Amino acid sequence: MVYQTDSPVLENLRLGEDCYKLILKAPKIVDHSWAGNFVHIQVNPFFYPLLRRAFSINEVDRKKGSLEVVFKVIGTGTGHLSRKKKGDTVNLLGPLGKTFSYPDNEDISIMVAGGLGIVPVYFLTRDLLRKKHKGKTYFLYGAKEKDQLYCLSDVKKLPKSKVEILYSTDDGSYGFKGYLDALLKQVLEKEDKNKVKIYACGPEGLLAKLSGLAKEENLFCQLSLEVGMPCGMGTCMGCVVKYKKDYSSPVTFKRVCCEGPVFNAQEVILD
Amino acid sequence: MVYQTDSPVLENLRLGEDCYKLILKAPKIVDHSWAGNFVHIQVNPFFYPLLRRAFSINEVDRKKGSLEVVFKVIGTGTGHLSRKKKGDTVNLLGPLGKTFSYPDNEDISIMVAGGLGIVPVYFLTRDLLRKKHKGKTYFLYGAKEKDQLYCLSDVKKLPKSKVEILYSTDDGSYGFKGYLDALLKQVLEKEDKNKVKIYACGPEGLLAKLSGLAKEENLFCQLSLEVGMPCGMGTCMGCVVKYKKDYSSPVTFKRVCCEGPVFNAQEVILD
Amino acid sequence: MMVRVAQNKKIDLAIEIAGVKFENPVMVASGTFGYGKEYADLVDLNQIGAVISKTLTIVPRDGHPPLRTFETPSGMLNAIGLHNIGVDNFISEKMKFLRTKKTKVIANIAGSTIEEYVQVAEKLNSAEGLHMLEINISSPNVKKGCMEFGSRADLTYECVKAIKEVSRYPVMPKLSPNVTDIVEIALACQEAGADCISLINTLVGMAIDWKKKKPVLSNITGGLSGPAIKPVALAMVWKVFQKVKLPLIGVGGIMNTTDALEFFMAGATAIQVGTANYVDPQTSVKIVEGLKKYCQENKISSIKELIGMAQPSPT
Amino acid sequence: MMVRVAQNKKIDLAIEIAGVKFENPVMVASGTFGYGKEYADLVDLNQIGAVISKTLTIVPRDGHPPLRTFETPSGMLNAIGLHNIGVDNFISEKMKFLRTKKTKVIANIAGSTIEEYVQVAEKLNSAEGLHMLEINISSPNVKKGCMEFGSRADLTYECVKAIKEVSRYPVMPKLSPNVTDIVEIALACQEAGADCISLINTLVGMAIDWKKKKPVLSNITGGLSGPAIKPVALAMVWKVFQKVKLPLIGVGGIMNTTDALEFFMAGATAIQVGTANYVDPQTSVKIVEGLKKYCQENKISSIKELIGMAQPSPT
Ligand SMILES: Cc1cc2nc3c(=O)[nH]c(=O)nc-3n(C[C@H](O)[C@H](O)[C@H](O)COP(=O)(O)OP(=O)(O)OC[C@H]3O[C@@H](n4cnc5c(N)ncnc54)[C@H](O)[C@@H]3O)c2cc1C
Ligand SMILES: Cc1cc2nc3c(=O)[nH]c(=O)nc-3n(C[C@H](O)[C@H](O)[C@H](O)COP(=O)(O)OP(=O)(O)OC[C@H]3O[C@@H](n4cnc5c(N)ncnc54)[C@H](O)[C@@H]3O)c2cc1C
Ligand SMILES: Cc1cc2nc3c(=O)[nH]c(=O)nc-3n(C[C@H](O)[C@H](O)[C@H](O)COP(=O)(O)O)c2cc1C
Ligand SMILES: Cc1cc2nc3c(=O)[nH]c(=O)nc-3n(C[C@H](O)[C@H](O)[C@H](O)COP(=O)(O)O)c2cc1C
Ligand code: FES
Ligand code: FES
Repeated sequence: MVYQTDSPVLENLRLGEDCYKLILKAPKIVDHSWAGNFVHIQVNPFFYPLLRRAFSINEVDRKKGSLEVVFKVIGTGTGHLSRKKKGDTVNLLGPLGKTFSYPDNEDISIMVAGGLGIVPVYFLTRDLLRKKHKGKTYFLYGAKEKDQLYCLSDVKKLPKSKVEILYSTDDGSYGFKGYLDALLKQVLEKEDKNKVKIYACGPEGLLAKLSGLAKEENLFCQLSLEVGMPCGMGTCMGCVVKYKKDYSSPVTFKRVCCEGPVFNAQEVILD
Repeated sequence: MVYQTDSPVLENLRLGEDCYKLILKAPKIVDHSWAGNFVHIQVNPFFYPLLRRAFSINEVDRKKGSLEVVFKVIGTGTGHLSRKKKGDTVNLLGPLGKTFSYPDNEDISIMVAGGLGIVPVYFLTRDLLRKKHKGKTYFLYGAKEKDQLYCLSDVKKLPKSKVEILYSTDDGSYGFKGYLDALLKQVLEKEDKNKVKIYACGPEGLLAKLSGLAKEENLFCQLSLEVGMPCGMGTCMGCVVKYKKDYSSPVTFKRVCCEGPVFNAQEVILD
Repeated sequence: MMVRVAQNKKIDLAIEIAGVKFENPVMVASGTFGYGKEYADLVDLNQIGAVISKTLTIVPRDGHPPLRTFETPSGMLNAIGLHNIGVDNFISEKMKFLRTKKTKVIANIAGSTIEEYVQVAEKLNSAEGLHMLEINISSPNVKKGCMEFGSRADLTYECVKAIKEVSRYPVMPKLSPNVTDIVEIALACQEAGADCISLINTLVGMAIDWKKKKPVLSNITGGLSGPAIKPVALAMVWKVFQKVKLPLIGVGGIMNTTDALEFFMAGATAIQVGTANYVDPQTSVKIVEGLKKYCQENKISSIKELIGMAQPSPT
Repeated sequence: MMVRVAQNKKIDLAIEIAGVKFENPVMVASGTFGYGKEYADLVDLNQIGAVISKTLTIVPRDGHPPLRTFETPSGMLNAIGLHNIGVDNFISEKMKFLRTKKTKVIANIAGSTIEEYVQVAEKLNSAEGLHMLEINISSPNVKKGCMEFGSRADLTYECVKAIKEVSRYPVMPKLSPNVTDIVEIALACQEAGADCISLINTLVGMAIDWKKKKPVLSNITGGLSGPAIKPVALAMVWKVFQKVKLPLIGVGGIMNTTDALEFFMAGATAIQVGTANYVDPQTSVKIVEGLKKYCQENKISSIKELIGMAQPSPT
């Protein structure tokens, strides 16, 4: 079930330069939201920008009926959102999209969060904790530099006893120096690849690399993709990604908004 | 000389429901502004709405280098303006347009201010006071109802010894009950029509009536007109009004932005 | 947030076009509402005059590679390339749901050749619960067919006539704005026996990614829709109304009730909501509600009174 | 707030078109910059590649009654009706000022008949300091001439050829987007001996005042300009570039440097800034500055390298 609601802004917190966490009241949407789902936000009722903007859900408070989105200001739409204040309302469509396949207790989960790609995998991690998930869980969080680990304080609050947290920065200003996929490879070397379930979101380059890695090593790996989404509801056919079920299948196109945004890394072609 | 400036907002005061007074710092523009001039404001640097919005100057503080515009929220542009805060800047073009012909000391000036049409004639009145103008001055201020006499507190501050102030409301909730032109006629009956100089601004209907009256009675009457102004600089030819110098001249078109906005009531055709 | 339309006995929004009785004159445009069911959670289809399907072709099509869409000032570009499930799947999978709703159902069809158009139309003769065909001779995003036909009066005539000969349904050709003289094309439709005409499809446009130094869309050009094109659509409805007798269905940039009113006053008998569905899926239902309110407040008993109201009275 | 362009020896923004050397490829479009002097307080004309006059006719014209303009989402409609001072007054009153500036001067001309176009062109032969003629065969707002000619290849050819025969200046026909095949019209210009081509003029559009139940503009329809039409303009430059050898001057919705870059990459040799002048009179100078910066940062020594950069490389 998809809902459309005028959602009051409960808080709009600044997390760093041009990065915000918006907390919205949307009880019906929250009731049906799981990790990987996103909401489609009309940022300006006056049609400028015209189209909605998609944001993965970062976290929900099921009691309060609120959800969080975390975003970076990159253009008109996110610019508008950054100026929303407590008491404003925004129109939401959600929950949209397919969720991650949650791991079983036997699985070793590795969250790979590149930049603001942290959002859906953070939700997954928090949800696993709520469900008292038993399986081993890694949380790999990387960015260009320390200042861009916008959600650091949230990540630090994850219980170390349950989640092994590793950081990377391209410039080494925090944690491992280098790219996230290199850090991931280090972890993979320690673990049984057949038990591993990787959940990832982040910049295009990272996801393309992970897709390649998953194909080479036949890994279970799910990626949450981002593309421009005019409708978010599967009707415009505008948000497709190249898809190839397996070696012998033809290339087709899948709609990221409703057949994704979560895809098996082995099945998508990111170029 | 016309200037283009990024002008800081000094204050944005709410004068009533959906009516605001915006005080802007623009020393160069202020230095060259006289009653009837207007500024052309870019309300949104992101081109939405696309075009500038014109506002007559309500008052200037030549020492501070600031000017006031008073406006009512009627659409996207004024909506944006109403949300400007101290410290924001807006881009201005000004001063634009032709000013009123200021009266001589022998003249009897009658200001006719319909609704927010008060703006340019208030500036004229204030300017005459600053210039220690000696001529008799009436100030007729009318609106639909008392609540819409948005600038009442400013008008009340005009020195009663120098300016005879009369109010009208359509519903009689303040001052004379009826239309402003009826009130004007009462004043005209008391005065020597040959000495009278009428300065008016207000809704279309009022100005059309005054134009008719001026033609019938051969009155000196100047009107400040409002029409959509894409450029404000005389280049687009988009803001014209029908114009007929006198009985024997052909109808032509004059640009309100640069050949006006102040016109002799006898020379324009308002239909 | 399902908008409910206030019941009001006195106001008649119903219109009849070519024998089809629409509850109201608000349709959702092809390609912007999927096959109807996608929006069923959010929008009460019983309250919409008609649902128009995504363009259907004789076999399913995969469309163009990504990127397919791009936002522009007050508009968007799309080059989907008629990605669709094909006419057979539409009949077998989608009609069942649509039949359960009060909304009228219009199938939008296209082909690479006139024969293909005819084949799709023939197949749809067996689709129970269908009410009309919209003929896409106007999509700018495919190499063969569509706009190729709709840009020339002779091909338009041939295509429409061929479909009329086989179809049991009334036929509504959908016109392209990318022509020198849209009236000429509309007249060709009229001569070929079309029952009504919808206009406009998208304007050809493109965007370049200046960072990557290449076109944004994989197909290079796409179709421009949204509020940006409303003035163009309105002018075309206005002009066609002056010369063509068929009922016109206006489409292009309609976002709200006042936009719709402009189209009725220009001469439209009905309107279609396109891109606005993406922005607010409730748009069509809100317009139905808004039209009722407008008629009520202005003492208009039938929406038909509005049609062409802004046109000069015939002399 | 006069924007000054940073001096940079290495970056060459100069372009030559038909023997005319423009300091830079940024022009201000006809009808959006008056006769140049109006903006002299605000804009340093020495920094603009060329000033294009409002369309000039053989005798002064008064244009259409109000209302003449209307704002639309990300655009505006205008139906000025070629209100202008006439070619004689232009030569006697306006050229004197323009001659004092480094900017090149282009006179935009029109007529109701081809003879009138020719007469205006002949008169301008005596205008000292002029550099080029832009031929308005594209304004949609007059009953006779302009778009009437520019909508048909044969009339375009005739009109351009007739002007070429009499004018001492290079000739730049300005094309209308309201045609089925703009390439055909551009080819007709090329055959007729045009020196370069500017595109596009405005799209035909209209708006209705739903409260008054009549068209907003006195002329009913008008021309749509501004960011709303940029995708359409860009697609037309792209297409014409693929088939026509003449230098193209791109115009339509250009608001800033990145918009301009898109046009160069699509194939434009120069660009014109239109509606944006109303929004920010500095737009053209800011774009000159922005192009310099872009070239500097991307190690591009001449703006010419950008022309058609997004086009597929010839095979
Ligand atoms: C499923 C999904 C989940 C997302 N989750 C997040 C999130 O949690 N946090 C976050 O900061 N961002 C997220 N994004 C990206 C976010 O939607 C874009 O940053 C946003 O649309 C930019 O809008 P803008 O108007 O500020 O930028 P502009 O650049 O002005 O946008 C222009 C256009 O490009 C499209 N666009 C631009 N960048 C992207 C992008 N990366 N992905 C999709 N569309 C894009 C927009 O839809 C818009 O139409 C997500 C996108 C998707 C599809
Ligand atoms: C010389 C001059 C002086 C003015 N002085 C004042 C003033 O002191 N206080 C004040 O409140 N308003 C004044 N106006 C009117 C003011 O410009 C409009 O209210 C404003 O443009 C509305 O913009 P909007 O976006 O809120 O409304 P919208 O309705 O969204 O505007 C749509 C379009 O219509 C045009 N428009 C609408 N109404 C008017 C109007 N009455 N006059 C001109 N253009 C209009 C706008 O330019 C715009 O392009 C003046 C206008 C002119 C020409
Ligand atoms: C993403 C998208 C897909 C479309 N697909 C089709 C289609 O398959 N067939 C068709 O006839 N029109 C199609 N259209 C055109 C619309 O039906 C409509 O004519 C056009 O968008 C103008 O209306 P609007 O401005 O309200 O969107 C599509 C439009 C969009 C935006
Ligand atoms: C108010 C106005 C007046 C115009 N007058 C003319 C004109 O006289 N001659 C002409 O060739 N083009 C005229 N144009 C068209 C512009 O030169 C330009 O081609 C068009 O507006 C598209 O560019 P833009 O979107 O940058 O404005 C006019 C445009 C506007 C907005
Ligand atoms: S965003 Fe429209 S189909 Fe996915
Ligand atoms: S507003 Fe452009 S000429 Fe007056």
